[in-house]
Amino acid sequence: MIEAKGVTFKYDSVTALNDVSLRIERGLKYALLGANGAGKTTFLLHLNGILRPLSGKILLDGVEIIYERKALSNLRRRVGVVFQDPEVQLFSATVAEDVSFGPMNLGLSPEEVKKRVDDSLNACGIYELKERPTHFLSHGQKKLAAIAGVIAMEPQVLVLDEPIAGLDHVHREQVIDIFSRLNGSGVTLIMSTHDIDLAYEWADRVIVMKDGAVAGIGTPIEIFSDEQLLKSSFLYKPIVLEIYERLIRRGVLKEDGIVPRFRDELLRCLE
Amino acid sequence: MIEAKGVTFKYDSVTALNDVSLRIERGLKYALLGANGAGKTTFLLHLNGILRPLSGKILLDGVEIIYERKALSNLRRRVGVVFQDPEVQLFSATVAEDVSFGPMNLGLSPEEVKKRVDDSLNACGIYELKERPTHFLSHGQKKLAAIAGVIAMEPQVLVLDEPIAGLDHVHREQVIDIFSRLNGSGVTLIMSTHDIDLAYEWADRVIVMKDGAVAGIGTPIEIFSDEQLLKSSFLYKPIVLEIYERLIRRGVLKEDGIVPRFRDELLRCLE
Amino acid sequence: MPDRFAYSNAIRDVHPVEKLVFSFSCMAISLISGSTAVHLIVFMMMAVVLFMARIPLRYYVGIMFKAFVFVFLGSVAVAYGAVDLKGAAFVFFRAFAAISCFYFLIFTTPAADILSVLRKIRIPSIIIELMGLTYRFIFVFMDITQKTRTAQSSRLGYDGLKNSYRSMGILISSLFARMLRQADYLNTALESRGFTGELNVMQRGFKSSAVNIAAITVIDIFLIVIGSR
Amino acid sequence: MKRMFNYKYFGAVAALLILIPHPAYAMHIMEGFLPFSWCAFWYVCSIPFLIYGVIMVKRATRDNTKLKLLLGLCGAFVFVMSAMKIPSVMGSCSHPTGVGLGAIVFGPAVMSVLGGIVLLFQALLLAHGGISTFGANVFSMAVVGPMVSYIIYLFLKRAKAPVWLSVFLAAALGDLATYVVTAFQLALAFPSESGGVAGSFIKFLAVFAVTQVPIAVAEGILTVLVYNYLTANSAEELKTLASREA
Repeated sequence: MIEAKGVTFKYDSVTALNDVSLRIERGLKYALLGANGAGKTTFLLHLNGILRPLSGKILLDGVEIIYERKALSNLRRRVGVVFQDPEVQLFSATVAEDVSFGPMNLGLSPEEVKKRVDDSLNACGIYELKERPTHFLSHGQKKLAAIAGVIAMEPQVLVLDEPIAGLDHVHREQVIDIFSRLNGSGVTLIMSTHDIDLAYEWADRVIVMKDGAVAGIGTPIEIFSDEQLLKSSFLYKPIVLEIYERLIRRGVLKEDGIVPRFRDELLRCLE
Repeated sequence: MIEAKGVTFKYDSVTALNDVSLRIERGLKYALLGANGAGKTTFLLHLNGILRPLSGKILLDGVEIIYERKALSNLRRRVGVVFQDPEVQLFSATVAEDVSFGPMNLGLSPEEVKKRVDDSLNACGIYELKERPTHFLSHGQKKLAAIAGVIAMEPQVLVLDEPIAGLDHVHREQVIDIFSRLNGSGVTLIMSTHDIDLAYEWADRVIVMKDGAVAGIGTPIEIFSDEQLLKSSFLYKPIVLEIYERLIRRGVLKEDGIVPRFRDELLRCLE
Repeated sequence: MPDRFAYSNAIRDVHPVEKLVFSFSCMAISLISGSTAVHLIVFMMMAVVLFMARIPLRYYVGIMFKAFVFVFLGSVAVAYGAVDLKGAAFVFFRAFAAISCFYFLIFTTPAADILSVLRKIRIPSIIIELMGLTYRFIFVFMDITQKTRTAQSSRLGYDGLKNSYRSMGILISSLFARMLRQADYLNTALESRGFTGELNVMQRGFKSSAVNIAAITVIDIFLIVIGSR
Repeated sequence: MKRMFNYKYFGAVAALLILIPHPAYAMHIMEGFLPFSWCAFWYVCSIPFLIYGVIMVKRATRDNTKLKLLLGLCGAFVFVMSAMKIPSVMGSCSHPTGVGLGAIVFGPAVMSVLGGIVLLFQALLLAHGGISTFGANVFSMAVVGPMVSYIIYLFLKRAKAPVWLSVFLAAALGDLATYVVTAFQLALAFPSESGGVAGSFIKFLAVFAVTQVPIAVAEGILTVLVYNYLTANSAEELKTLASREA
């Protein structure tokens, strides 16, 4: 669906991305891991044309993106980005106004804008916050409003930059639930995160970045079984997998081909 | 050391704290848990007199705080607050200038101010950033500078509002290490956080807030064994404790009175 | 931004008063002097000093080239408005000398140090305090603005003129609203560190150097002598 | 003759567009462009206004410590706003000056202080304007511009003109007034051989009319948009800020 081919990017003279080539397949959930400064955010900002590669190219459905207004507008219609800090993403006075920002820019009719706003507020479970001033919201509510603002544009790909950072337990679950439902309706998801346990249980594919390059890509089990990769990328093993492996080694559990991914699955093995 | 007695507080007409009574004992480490909007920050701001209870009172060493300049200044000398967002706390052009602000307000001699600045920069491991302009710092470094600015006042109690939110792994460890060392030298710590695993492994006492009231207070093991409390306060069990309990129940591990608190401790049990 | 070099150049620790006096005296002499020789000497001297301060040569040449284009066309404009070609050439060299002095200052002297000099010369403290706050929060607000603008444009906020104006109106007013809240938070945070109205902070100590003072005096006298010949 | 004139005229427009670097920091006179005596003259003209502004600010912040912080942050706000790019019809970009908005929100006295601080940081951080020309730039941008904006705004408000019109004209004409003063300052320093100061003033003005009127209109529109959002959402705070103006 989206492909990066040899993408290199520099801030001033500091290389942030170094020859990144990567394919994002339609309908899958990707988790993007890597230390701070590994180039995760920089890579994500390339996916909807906010940053332009210094060399290399980004392809959407096999067509190279050109950086002029119409093509970019088409790209941004299809690829939505939820930024890390909801404070900078909520700029309107009320939640409804903010969510309507994207649909208004799409030039939709007032009825259609209203419908999109209501639908995406409902999808995020914050319809009752509709008329609230944005700065009175809690951090978790701000995050939900920011997500609603992006999904109101009905993107086919949703790029999420550390969407669960700083959220409490309840909001975290709520956010992940929204993502699952979106994915169920066919939206491709790419999420950067520091939460290794989440990446392990949630993602279809894990991408590991290091020093501006892709250090590994594969299924969660493939990635998290690669001790070498984990060590060199300053990652660690998800606790569920680690304890499962220990219990197998201790003979408490028997290998049956199904490795638990969720905490509850592991706990069920221990019933 | 500090005691809240029946403290109630409202923003406009919204009740933020409802009859909170609580004792903070000298030299302990407290973790304050609770969902967004449970009243954690509001409570913390009462501890050094930034907010004034609508009814009820705050006592310092058994003496009720009065809200006039001299008493407040004495209180703030003894109770320091590190705010969640370092951007709102750092106001000066360079790190050294910013850190010197508190000691200057204490009316110390120039030599003493200089000594305090150097000491607290060293304690936070950022002495080499001394003459750096604040705006060149990374988020983690800003956090450390904000902490240095508060400990330069040599408070007896340190109030920390979500000090690890948004920090990467390395800065997180660094910050927690600073707190442990401060606690070792006798400083009482009160930290609000969403990180349940951290609260479990770090705190001497856990305080749970819900809807502006104290829902529970006790040792980490007490609190996290209280299924009822966890459920009603939207908290969950730390994964280390949960797996440990299962393994005990399954008979894989034997109860020996020492419940593991850190992930590594649990893994060591399984060696 | 030249600010970056101001904090990391090789003469960062030279007393800011010396740097200010050096820059201003050379600038004043250049502006008063009718001698193109003086202008050229000042330009070369500043280039050498900045080279010694280890400002990357490529950067300096780049920014000087930009200045060259501006100053050249500016002189042409002045020539159109008023004076003849010779006069325009004179304006050109004079401006270039003054710009060299100006760049010397902003490349080698951090704003924080300039503020401490202003404090020393008894500029009212309210001004210094406002300047200090402005300086610090310029960077905070720039960061917020840039991020918000990115978020807006990823939602097609700058797609077409109508969207652009609306988005920019929202951007500025949201920044204003944020600034109001930020003032609240800052007040709270500073009060908890004992703020009662004065923003006093420790002043960085600088050593003055007799050699520098002598050098500046000699250079100034030399320039005046050259100029009056 | 006519062709000759057009050619020269066109060249000058291009030249001034660049003299004024980015159309960006439009009205700043660059470092080194004014002779010493004129630099000193404009410093002397600006200082009384700055002193008056400082007295006003001092009075207002004396028993309101938070206002001091707020004004410091306002300085940063104006700086950042003036660094934004206004989307323009012609493809070229310009920057808002903030002169009109600042004058309406803070009043001309406080704005002269904030404007001076902003100009200084534009010089120190962005290399726009300069040190020797600082006095001249303060006079046009932090003194005359805000004063004109404020008087127009007050006058139209008293005349019961629609708010949007008062704000638009205050911002646009405040902008233009700044340019006029800048043209005048350049003309004084570089009188034309034939027509003297008046001659070169008219020539400079003619160039400004072409290049700056669209920019002033753009700033006017933008200021109206911002003002509408502000009155809708921050009316309370606006009142506090405005009432501080003595």
